[in-house]
Amino acid sequence: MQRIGVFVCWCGTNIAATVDIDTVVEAMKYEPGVVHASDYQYMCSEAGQSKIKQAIKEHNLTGIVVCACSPRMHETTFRKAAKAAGLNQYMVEIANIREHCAWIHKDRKEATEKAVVLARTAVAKLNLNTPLTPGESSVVKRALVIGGGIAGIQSALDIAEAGYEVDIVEKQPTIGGKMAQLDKTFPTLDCAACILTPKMVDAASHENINLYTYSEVDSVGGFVGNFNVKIRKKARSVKADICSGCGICTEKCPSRKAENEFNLGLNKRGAIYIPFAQAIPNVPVIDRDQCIKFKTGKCGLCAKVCPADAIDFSQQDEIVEKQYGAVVLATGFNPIKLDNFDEFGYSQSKDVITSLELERIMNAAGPTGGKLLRPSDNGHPHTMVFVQCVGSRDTTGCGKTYCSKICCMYTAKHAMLIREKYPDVDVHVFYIDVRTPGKNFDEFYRRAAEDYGVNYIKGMVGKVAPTNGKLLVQGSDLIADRQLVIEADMVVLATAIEPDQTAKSLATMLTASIDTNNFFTEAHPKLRPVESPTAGVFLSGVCQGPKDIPETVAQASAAAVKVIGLLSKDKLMCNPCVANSNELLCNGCSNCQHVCPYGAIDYVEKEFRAGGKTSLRRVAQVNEAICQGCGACTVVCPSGAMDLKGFTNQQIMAEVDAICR
Amino acid sequence: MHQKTQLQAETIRLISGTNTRKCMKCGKCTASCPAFAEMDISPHKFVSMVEHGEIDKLMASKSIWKCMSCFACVERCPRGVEPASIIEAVRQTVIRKQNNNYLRPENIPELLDPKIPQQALVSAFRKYSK
Amino acid sequence: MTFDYYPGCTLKTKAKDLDIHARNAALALGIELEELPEWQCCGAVYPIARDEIATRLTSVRALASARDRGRELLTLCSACHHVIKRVNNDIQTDDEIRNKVNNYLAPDIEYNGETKVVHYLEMLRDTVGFDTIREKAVKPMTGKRIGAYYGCLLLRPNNVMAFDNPENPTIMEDFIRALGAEPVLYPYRNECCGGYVAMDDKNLAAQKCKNITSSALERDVDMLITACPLCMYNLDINTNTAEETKLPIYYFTELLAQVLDI
Amino acid sequence: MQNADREINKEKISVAEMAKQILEQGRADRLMGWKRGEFFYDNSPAVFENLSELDDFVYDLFCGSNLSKFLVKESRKDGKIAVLLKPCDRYSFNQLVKEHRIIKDNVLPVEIDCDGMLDIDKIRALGIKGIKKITVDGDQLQIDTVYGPKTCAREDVLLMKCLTCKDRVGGDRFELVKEIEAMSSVERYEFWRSELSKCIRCNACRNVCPACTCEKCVFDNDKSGIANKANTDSFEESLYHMIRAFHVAGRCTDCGECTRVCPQNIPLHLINRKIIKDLNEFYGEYQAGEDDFSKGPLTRFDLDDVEPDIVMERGGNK
Repeated sequence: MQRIGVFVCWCGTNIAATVDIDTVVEAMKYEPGVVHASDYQYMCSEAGQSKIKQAIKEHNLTGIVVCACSPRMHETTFRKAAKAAGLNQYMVEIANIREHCAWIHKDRKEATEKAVVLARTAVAKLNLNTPLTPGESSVVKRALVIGGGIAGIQSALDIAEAGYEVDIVEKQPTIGGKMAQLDKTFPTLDCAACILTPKMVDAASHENINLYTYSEVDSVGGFVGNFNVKIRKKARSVKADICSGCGICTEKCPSRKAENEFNLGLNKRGAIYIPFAQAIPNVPVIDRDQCIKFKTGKCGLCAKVCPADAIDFSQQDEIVEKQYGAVVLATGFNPIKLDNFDEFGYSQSKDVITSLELERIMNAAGPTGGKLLRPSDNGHPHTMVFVQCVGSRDTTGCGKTYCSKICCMYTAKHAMLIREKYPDVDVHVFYIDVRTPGKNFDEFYRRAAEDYGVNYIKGMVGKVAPTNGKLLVQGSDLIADRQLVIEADMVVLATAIEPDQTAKSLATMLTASIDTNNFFTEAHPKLRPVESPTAGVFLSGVCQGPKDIPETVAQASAAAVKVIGLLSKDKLMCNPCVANSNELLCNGCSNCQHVCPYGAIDYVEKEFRAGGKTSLRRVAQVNEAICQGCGACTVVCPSGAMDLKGFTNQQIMAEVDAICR
Repeated sequence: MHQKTQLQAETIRLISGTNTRKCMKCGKCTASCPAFAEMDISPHKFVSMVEHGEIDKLMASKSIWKCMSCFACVERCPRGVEPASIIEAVRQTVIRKQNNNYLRPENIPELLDPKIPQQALVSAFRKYSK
Repeated sequence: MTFDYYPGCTLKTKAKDLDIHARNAALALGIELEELPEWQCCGAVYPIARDEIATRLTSVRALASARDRGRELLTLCSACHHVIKRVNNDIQTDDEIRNKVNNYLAPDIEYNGETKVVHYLEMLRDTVGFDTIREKAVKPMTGKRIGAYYGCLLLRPNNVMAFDNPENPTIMEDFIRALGAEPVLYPYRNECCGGYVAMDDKNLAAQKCKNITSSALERDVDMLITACPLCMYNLDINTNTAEETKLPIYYFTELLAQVLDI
Repeated sequence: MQNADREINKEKISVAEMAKQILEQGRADRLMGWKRGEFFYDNSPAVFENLSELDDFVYDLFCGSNLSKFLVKESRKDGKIAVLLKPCDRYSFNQLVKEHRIIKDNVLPVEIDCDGMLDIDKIRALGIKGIKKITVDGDQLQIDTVYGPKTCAREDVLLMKCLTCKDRVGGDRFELVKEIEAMSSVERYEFWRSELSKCIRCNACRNVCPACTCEKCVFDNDKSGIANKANTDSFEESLYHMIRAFHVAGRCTDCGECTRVCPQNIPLHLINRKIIKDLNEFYGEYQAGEDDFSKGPLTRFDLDDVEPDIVMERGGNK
């Protein structure tokens, strides 16, 4: 028989205002197995924990129930306290009477009744608890970073600096990501390349960092500390180890039809190309869909001109299989497609562009050499209109429901830079709200309006009509309560951003969860913002939610710290709540093996003696280091042989019984 | 808010079937409206005035007779608020009162030109009369 | 293939051209249009107010009748298409409207939105195929620059009408190509002509139409096509009085019949 | 059938002759078939170890019972056992092989023909008493009784499971399920209550069910409080058969044994068929026991599997 102690927390007024604590304590005294029940204002405080420890010793308790907040908050706290008092830490149960009860009920009587039910449910379960001992597993001292933008680079650099090996997998031919495409960065207006390329070089030259560019993750197996990853190195058709990066091939390539994706299709590139001047590695890649050699078998000019003989048309994709202790997701974002927003005329006029396209136009290495030119006729624009929130904050299903967060600031940057460089250009910004939280952000925006004379109009654009070589922008000015038409030369759309589409397949491979917008979900929105709910998988940058460069870098370093913390351990404590097969009941049907998402179940032939006879039977065995305790096997087992330690069928039935009593 | 105006606003919400609270005050409706020049109350204000219970002012507005039900505001609203449905609801509230028709049969002869399609007549009666 | 055909009020009188050429062209393209017996006027404007039941009933009668005959319901006039398609959507998605409508009409078999509503242009695209028109064109309009005028009712609201991209539609342009002519894009092709406001405020409608025609003329069009008698009235008769802006407006079916040489 | 390593009666000799040859030629050490019971209509499963035992062997119109389940034990004994499998029995056999319950290497499956087995209760229900002998005459049965010769249509007295035989083009096996789905929830509850309240908890359905082969059955747990009828009130009516149906869900081959053996004539197979019908609708057509290797719908996870909220939409008339 257990000797159970129940501890009811007030949580100040959080619980006590809605739940009658005395009633709960009193009710618990008569529950089977309970020998002690008491309450305290803040059970999680030092004093509260001491009360628990004291009671464990005084009453010789074998287990405790704490009626308090969600176990996500303080389960660990109370387990540690119990452990310090000599109890097995799995002899602790939490009854969540705050989130599940006090916070969602208004009626005191109703809430109190429910709190009693929750408490006695925990007691009923605890009566069947047994001490559990977690197993151990090893840690591979290497991390994988998926995505080679600023987020991935920063995470990799920090991990590498701590002395651990890191591999970066980047699907593009070069690292650098979106930041490499930007012109200047807010709020200080440094040149993006000037601050990014040193980091790219650092990453490439770091002895602990290994780059897999033009590569993708094919599959992921294993678990925290022991991920097994297959990386597909796509065929570049250029031998990277021989190529000197001279670039002759890219100059001589006769195919010039491919849209230059680095410049967002604003100009063309060859079939063999290096995305941009500072690309790392500085090795070209052949776009096989565009290459004349691959399409017709003729040409091969690049191979002829290559002084190093590095062109290899026969190169195949290569699969590399490696082990990692931790994975950092840094898959980044893309602007959304604008098909659903043709009222802005994006598909009807070349002079309607996205903000990222404007970055390329403003960039000295861009298609116009940094000169602000209208794409339609390379003329100088006199009036420019910026439209904010294009596809953001849209609940109709055409766009994204969330705020893309970076647009207010980069639009202020664009407006300011244009007014600075070309004072003759009138700049109008249509905004719904200007959102500038961040150090020196609002000052930056106000500078655009006050010092640079950018015309901010509270309102939205309803239609952009290309007419007579101009763009008639029909919008509203809500402060003046009027409709206005601006004759513009260029319209720039602050297009919503969305997670890169690789996020979805990676989420499946890693069993990391994504939200309805395909952003990776963090383990806790406030307290564990850089961890995914899957152990050993960490989040860095916009793949977790919209954020600007400073935030991205901060999160990247935070993720790196988490990885370093993990890799610095020699052994990992496994979750002891794993599946366990009762071999006497097991039929050997293999159903559990079929459903196990982790491949944690094997079958063995075993001898059993019963009634003086020996028989050979096929039974399931669980590899406790691999089992994640999901419980799928327990549900599918037809004979009830499979059970989950800490959550046995018996315990769950006891909980149900306690609720129904 | 006064009980009567509250009830009026609720009626408008019911008839229009739209939730004015979803409006984030971006003004894309007013930016899109082709009849704006003729309106005394702009489409975005219809939404906020229903929120504030100013239904009497809306009912006296000239805008309700100028809206062409072209659904540009409905199509372009990023929050699914449907200003055109609100304008329709106000218009209905007006003409459903006895003797409150905006267009009367006796006005027709002077408005008629020989080429006008009866589609226009039927539409106008549906929109302006009960 | 045979469709139940819903002509609507104006097609029997002022817009006979829209109707007669549509019937002839369909016949030539192997499509049978059987006029829905005892159809009634759709009401010309969609009753936006959710509590309006009576004004939805005529559409439901047409829809239920087509359902009983096991046919798809084909419309031609933009207004009829808009009204009938949206009422059908109400029946499909709004329990209250569906229940009330069925209570009022008490049909033998409850109408639950089973009928598919097809616009003549959708029929040309999906059933006949624009390629077939191109093949059967006897007098293609080679060299003609034609602007499509969509108006509002075919396109909006897109979540119900699902006709085409509401801000950048292509179906009429594809149709114009099938006629052998060159489609001309102009930004105001989906802006309102003024619609029924023409009854109350002719100037407002005229102003709206002027925006449309001048936008089209700026792109150097030879003519505009439309699918709506009210758009035709506003664009052609109400606006196009001054000789210098005289821009020919045709029903799209007129040109179709002409190209097929009927 | 997917498996090649099977005996097939190519020469069309009688089943009894086949059985004899198998033992004579030593192709198996034992043979599982049917032996004559006390009455001509109660043939029962039996293992024959030598030729002399085969004198009691029978294969006629009353060999409805499914032999597959016995192999769970028999295949674990020394030596090889031959088993006679009617077309319908093969599904259970495959399913048990798939679940590693039958040790395949120790069994020689022998496929035999079947034209449908008879239900003695149905014959009696027609008012035919004192039956001495039954012979088949095309679609008709000639029945020799103590009251003189009688006839009846063969189709009218077939076992329930033979009416929708998987190997013949038959009627829609979900016809009755659909009727029950169409009932209101009150009617449906009443229907099942009246049927299931007849249960005397003899456990025959469980004992005969080829999907019920657990090492230890949950209903044999006397700590559960549900081990026998005396302890419970409405348990049989509401839960016993449901729990059993859930236990065999996705593995039930619809062999119909449960209904055949039920002494109270409860149409138990309908519960299983409802589950089979749902599984087919949610996960695509699947026949348990069609082969001995494929993963069933409930032991497989696909990203496009139905969401749990589908439960709200099914279940027929609310």
